[in-house]
Amino acid sequence: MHTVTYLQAINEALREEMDRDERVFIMGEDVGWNLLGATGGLKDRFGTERVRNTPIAEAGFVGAGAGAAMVGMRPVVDMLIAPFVYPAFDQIVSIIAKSTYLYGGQAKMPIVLRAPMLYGAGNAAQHSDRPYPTFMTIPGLKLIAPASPYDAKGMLKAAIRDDDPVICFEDWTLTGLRNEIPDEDYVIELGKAAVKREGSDITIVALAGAVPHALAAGEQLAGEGISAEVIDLRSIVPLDRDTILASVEKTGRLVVADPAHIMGSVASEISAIVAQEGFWSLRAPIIRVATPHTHIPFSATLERPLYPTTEKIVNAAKRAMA
Amino acid sequence: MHTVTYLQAINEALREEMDRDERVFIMGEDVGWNLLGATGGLKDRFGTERVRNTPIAEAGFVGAGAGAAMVGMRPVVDMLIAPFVYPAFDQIVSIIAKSTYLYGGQAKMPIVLRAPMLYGAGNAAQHSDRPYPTFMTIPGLKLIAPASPYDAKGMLKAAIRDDDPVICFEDWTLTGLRNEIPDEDYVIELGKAAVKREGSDITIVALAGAVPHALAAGEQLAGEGISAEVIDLRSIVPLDRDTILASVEKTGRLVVADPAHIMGSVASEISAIVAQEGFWSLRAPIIRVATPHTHIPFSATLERPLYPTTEKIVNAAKRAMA
Amino acid sequence: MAITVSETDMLEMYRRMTRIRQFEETTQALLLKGELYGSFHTSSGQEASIVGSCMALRTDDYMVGTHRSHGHPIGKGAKIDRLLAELMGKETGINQGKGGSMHLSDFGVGSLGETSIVGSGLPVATGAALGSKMQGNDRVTLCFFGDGASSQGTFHESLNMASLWNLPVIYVCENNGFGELTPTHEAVSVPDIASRAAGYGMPGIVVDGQDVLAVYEVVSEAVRRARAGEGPTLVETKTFRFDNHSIGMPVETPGHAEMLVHWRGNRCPIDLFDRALKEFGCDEVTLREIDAQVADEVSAAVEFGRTSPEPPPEAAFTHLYTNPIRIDS
Amino acid sequence: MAITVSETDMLEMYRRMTRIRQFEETTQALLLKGELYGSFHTSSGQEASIVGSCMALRTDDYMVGTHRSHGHPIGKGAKIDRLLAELMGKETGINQGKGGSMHLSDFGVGSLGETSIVGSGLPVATGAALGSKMQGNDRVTLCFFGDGASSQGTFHESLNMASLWNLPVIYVCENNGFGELTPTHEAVSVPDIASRAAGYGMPGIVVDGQDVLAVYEVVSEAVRRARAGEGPTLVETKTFRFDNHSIGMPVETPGHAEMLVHWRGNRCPIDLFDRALKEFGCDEVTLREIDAQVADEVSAAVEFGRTSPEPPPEAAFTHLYTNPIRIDS
Ligand SMILES: Cc1ncc(C[n+]2csc(CCOP(=O)(O)OP(=O)(O)O)c2C)c(N)n1
Ligand SMILES: Cc1ncc(C[n+]2csc(CCOP(=O)(O)OP(=O)(O)O)c2C)c(N)n1
Ligand SMILES: [Mg+2]
Ligand SMILES: [Mg+2]
Repeated sequence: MHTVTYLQAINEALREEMDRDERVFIMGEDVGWNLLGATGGLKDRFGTERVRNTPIAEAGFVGAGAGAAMVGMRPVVDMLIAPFVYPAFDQIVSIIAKSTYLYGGQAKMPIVLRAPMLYGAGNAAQHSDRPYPTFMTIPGLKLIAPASPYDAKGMLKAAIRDDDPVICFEDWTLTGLRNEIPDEDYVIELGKAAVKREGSDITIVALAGAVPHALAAGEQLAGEGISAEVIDLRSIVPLDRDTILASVEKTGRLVVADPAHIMGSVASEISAIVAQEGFWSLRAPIIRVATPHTHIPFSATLERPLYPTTEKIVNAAKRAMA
Repeated sequence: MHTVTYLQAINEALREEMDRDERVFIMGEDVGWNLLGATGGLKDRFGTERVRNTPIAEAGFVGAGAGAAMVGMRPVVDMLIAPFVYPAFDQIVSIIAKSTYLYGGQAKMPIVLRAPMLYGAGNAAQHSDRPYPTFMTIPGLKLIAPASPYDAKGMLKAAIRDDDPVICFEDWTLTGLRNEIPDEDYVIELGKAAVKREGSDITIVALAGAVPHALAAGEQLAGEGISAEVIDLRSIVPLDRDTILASVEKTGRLVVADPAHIMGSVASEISAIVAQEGFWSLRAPIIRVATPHTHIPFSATLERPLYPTTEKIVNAAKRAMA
Repeated sequence: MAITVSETDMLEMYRRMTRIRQFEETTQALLLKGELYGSFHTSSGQEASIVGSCMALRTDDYMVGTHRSHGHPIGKGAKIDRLLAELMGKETGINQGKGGSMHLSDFGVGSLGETSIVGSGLPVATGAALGSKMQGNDRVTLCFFGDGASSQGTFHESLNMASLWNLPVIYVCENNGFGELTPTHEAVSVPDIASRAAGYGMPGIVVDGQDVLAVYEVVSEAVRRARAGEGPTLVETKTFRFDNHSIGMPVETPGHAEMLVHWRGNRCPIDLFDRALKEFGCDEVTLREIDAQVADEVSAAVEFGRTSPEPPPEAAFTHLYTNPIRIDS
Repeated sequence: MAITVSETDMLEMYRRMTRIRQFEETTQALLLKGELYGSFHTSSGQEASIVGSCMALRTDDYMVGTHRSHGHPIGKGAKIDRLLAELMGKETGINQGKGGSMHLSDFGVGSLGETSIVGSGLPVATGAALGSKMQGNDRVTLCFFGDGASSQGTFHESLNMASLWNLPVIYVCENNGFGELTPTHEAVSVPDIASRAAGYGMPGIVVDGQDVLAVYEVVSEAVRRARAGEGPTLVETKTFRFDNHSIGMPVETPGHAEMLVHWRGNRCPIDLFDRALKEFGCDEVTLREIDAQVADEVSAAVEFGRTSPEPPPEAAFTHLYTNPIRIDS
């Protein structure tokens, strides 16, 4: 075992997969320079062909990733910051998500897009999106959002080995986290949520940066005599409805914490699934703790209160228990 | 009163608003040629400056619409077919949705994007999207989906007069519909759902092309002794939660019919709202009748069964009543 | 001609051009009768541009195309039975009925799929070329796109990257004078799209798109360069579509009918090549025999499509992923 | 110089350049002390390019900019107090604290906002020019963008439309040699971005971006053309940023430090203009007085920002729409 940060975990995943499989390569703006801290050392180890700096042309290089994947490469495309996927949106939706289907299985699309989410940092509306709900509406993509160094490494490795397109939403509010992780190769199957804390009174499903808050809330609730089961969703598509439904069957109550805007959120989708499939277990309203349907302002005074916090999750849980 | 089709209603809205306000203009690919049937006669009436054919450059001309709106014009940008919004996605999300906020109210963004949805017509995965749920995740946009000629005209006119960006999702499975509409000018306030049929046993909320099916289902259920209240959502953002919650409070049961893919659908959002705000009224699971999370295939044999139908809505309602 | 073409190759060119034309005429008739459906863009009139380009490639070279998707895979050597079955939405279709008229393909002959979002194929082709380069093989990729598509940002991004990275890719702009109903000069701000190549530091060549040998020569040189590691080329073939933008579309392309008289009468690529072949000494009988063989092929393909089964309902859910996930409705 | 510039205008140029430099040096210091936050890209070194361009405009002309957002509005004539308050996220900020460092603006002086998605401003500027043209006024729009941004598809789409429609727009590419850490020649496949103008049928001009009068002359001619209905121009200013890509970024731009010695030592736009002004007969005292006045302005702006209130929490929800809707959390 050794201890790594979230970014080191990503770096290890990239390095190990590039060592293992020479078809794996990285491209994106300034990936060779380790601008954001996850690609350090890779250019020196693998060279500028496999750690390829691109022009600022997201549609072009994301689409080029798709073409390379179609002919047998396994690109990992670094989007630098999640909202920079938007200029490439058509390539992601029309080409990457649809080609396998459109050509009746002739095209494989083993491509990973890394989409670091930098919110809460005073970068304002154009730079602070957490756009996984936007992509949840697009069939053909797999979406993951690891919330710990351990998961970041294991899930990114699994994504790189998957034959389908995966967008890895990395939550950079978590870059301070450190985990012990195995020294040996490991992968985490996509599509499996993790029960992080067992409980019997209420289920809290959280994802991405909301997970530490949910865990803290579980802790705090325990102190007040409420036994919360905390589930880290980890994977958005496929969505592990079985784990969630089983938990709600046990607890009868559900809070979902999601750092994205509430409208069309993953929290809403989970609510809808449980309101349809788990209705008879429910003993209280399903409460979503998400970011309100407004843009992210620059001012820290304005920005800070918008996201899910431990306190908001605790309050929601108490309301559900009332 | 006079009778119009869905497309004629759109055409009248455009013509009247262009007559009324010379800042209103249309642009898009081949708008001058009336390619899809909604812009007939406009070029002759208003000339090629105000009915402007563009190159095939969606990001460019959608963004140009944004710039024109910023300096006081009121562009109506014709996307031809809804999925062609994807190449313009960044301009829509980063510029159109965010500028008013980003510049603290200095920028107004009175732009309308018309996004005709041509599904069920053998056009396969790249041409058949109904992408309103994708945009529901983006604050700063208003989204409408008129389901009748009357609404199409009144809502499009309201959208053109609104100072905010509105995407008008026109459902071209409805082009066969005809309505009597007033001869005088009228607008329909955005954000108001319409109760199309009153009932007491179950609420059916439907939108876009699912509305006629929901109405037929209401009819059929009545024959079987079930009194269904049918609500046409009409407007997605703002979303008329009050009308929905009031209805569910009365009926205690909810089915939501939505032609979009189920994951992250408007149906899911409505389910989540009701599971949170209307939970104590609910006497049965909320059932979503939507398109499964798969792409739209070319083959009619494969495509036809995917969308919501009267039969599926009836069955869902019966399940909720059981 | 600076290069020589064998008689066998010339006859193969003629055969593929004829195959495209007959395929289009037959399927168009089936569409108008209601036996086919969907948005239907034919390649009639553009056969020389297609076949001249494709014949310059090896079978294991890659090709990416457009919504006007029928001609390209045929030009690249695809068998037409599964293409025709695809137009019918049958299980035996090349895409198992999922792609239809705007998305023919045949990965078996390097046809990596036609994509109907205008301009979306250019980055894909660029990436396929990048893949080949990284794999160290000598395959090249050829990308077809229209004059209309040249206005998309993907054109710019792709050509810049291809030039920077010296990729083995040939961009073939089929300039048929219209993007849907809009004439090219109302959508493109310069007379020749090929002239934009200079802005990327790559050769840009205009060629008569009705002359299959001229196209073949120009594209062959571009392929040679690409394979030799000398980088990308932009080729613009000046051509014309013989049908309306799409078959069954209610609005006619303004001005098209008048222009068609000239193009069909004097600039039909098959007529022109027929005449050229005879000048090279090819006899009438050989050509008419090819016509007849192709006619048989097309009839057999129609029959194949007609007798093929519809896909089973579950097929709507397969191939969404290569490694499937559970899909709930 | 083919055009003559009045002494008043020259001193105004000097004042704005100095204002930008002092604004940047002061705010950068505040950032490093932790009084400011956010991604922070300074305009130091690029003052001549900015001010030479902006001074060629009228106040009622429009301007669109980039993530490197501080210099442009100042160049266009914005007062700096509300800009500085914006960097502090205060209620009195020009964007009421919602935009911050990458999004300065001042609609009052035609600064239609700086946008931090690279390349996203080009279509907006194109549309503003279209709007002016349709309104029949004689305003022009100037769009700043970087060498990095020139690789975005929006560049291509915008220039093609502007040329086709003969729009009154000037595209000013500030080529500072780097896009983030990547040198321009690794991202742009030709030596001069301005050479790409030919592919759109518009003039493309390279100018020394450190020489404010040279920039002013070139942009003035472009403005004259635009205003006269003669269409768009692409201008490339060769310039250099004196700071790292963004302040506080942990990775230094490779090679930048070495180049900076030369650029700061010999090619500082303010030093160069200071010298030129003296050659034109301007006296030292006048210039130092301007320096001092600007220093006072900047201090006052800092004070203004510091004493301004934080925005109230509800402000997070205002300006999402101009016609508000109910927002539920
Ligand atoms: C992104 C996008 N915008 C618009 C369309 C609609 N459309 C289909 S074909 C076409 C014209 C394409 O013109 P060109 O590239 O010249 O090809 P051609 O049809 O002439 O072969 C358009 C606008 C589309 N399919 N995709
Ligand atoms: C679409 C998009 N991609 C990437 C980025 C990250 N980014 C911010 S500035 C920058 C470099 C821009 O280079 P250039 O246009 O030359 O402007 P400069 O910073 O040199 O002034 C990049 C890549 C972004 N903001 N937007
Ligand atoms: Mg064309
Ligand atoms: Mg730069």
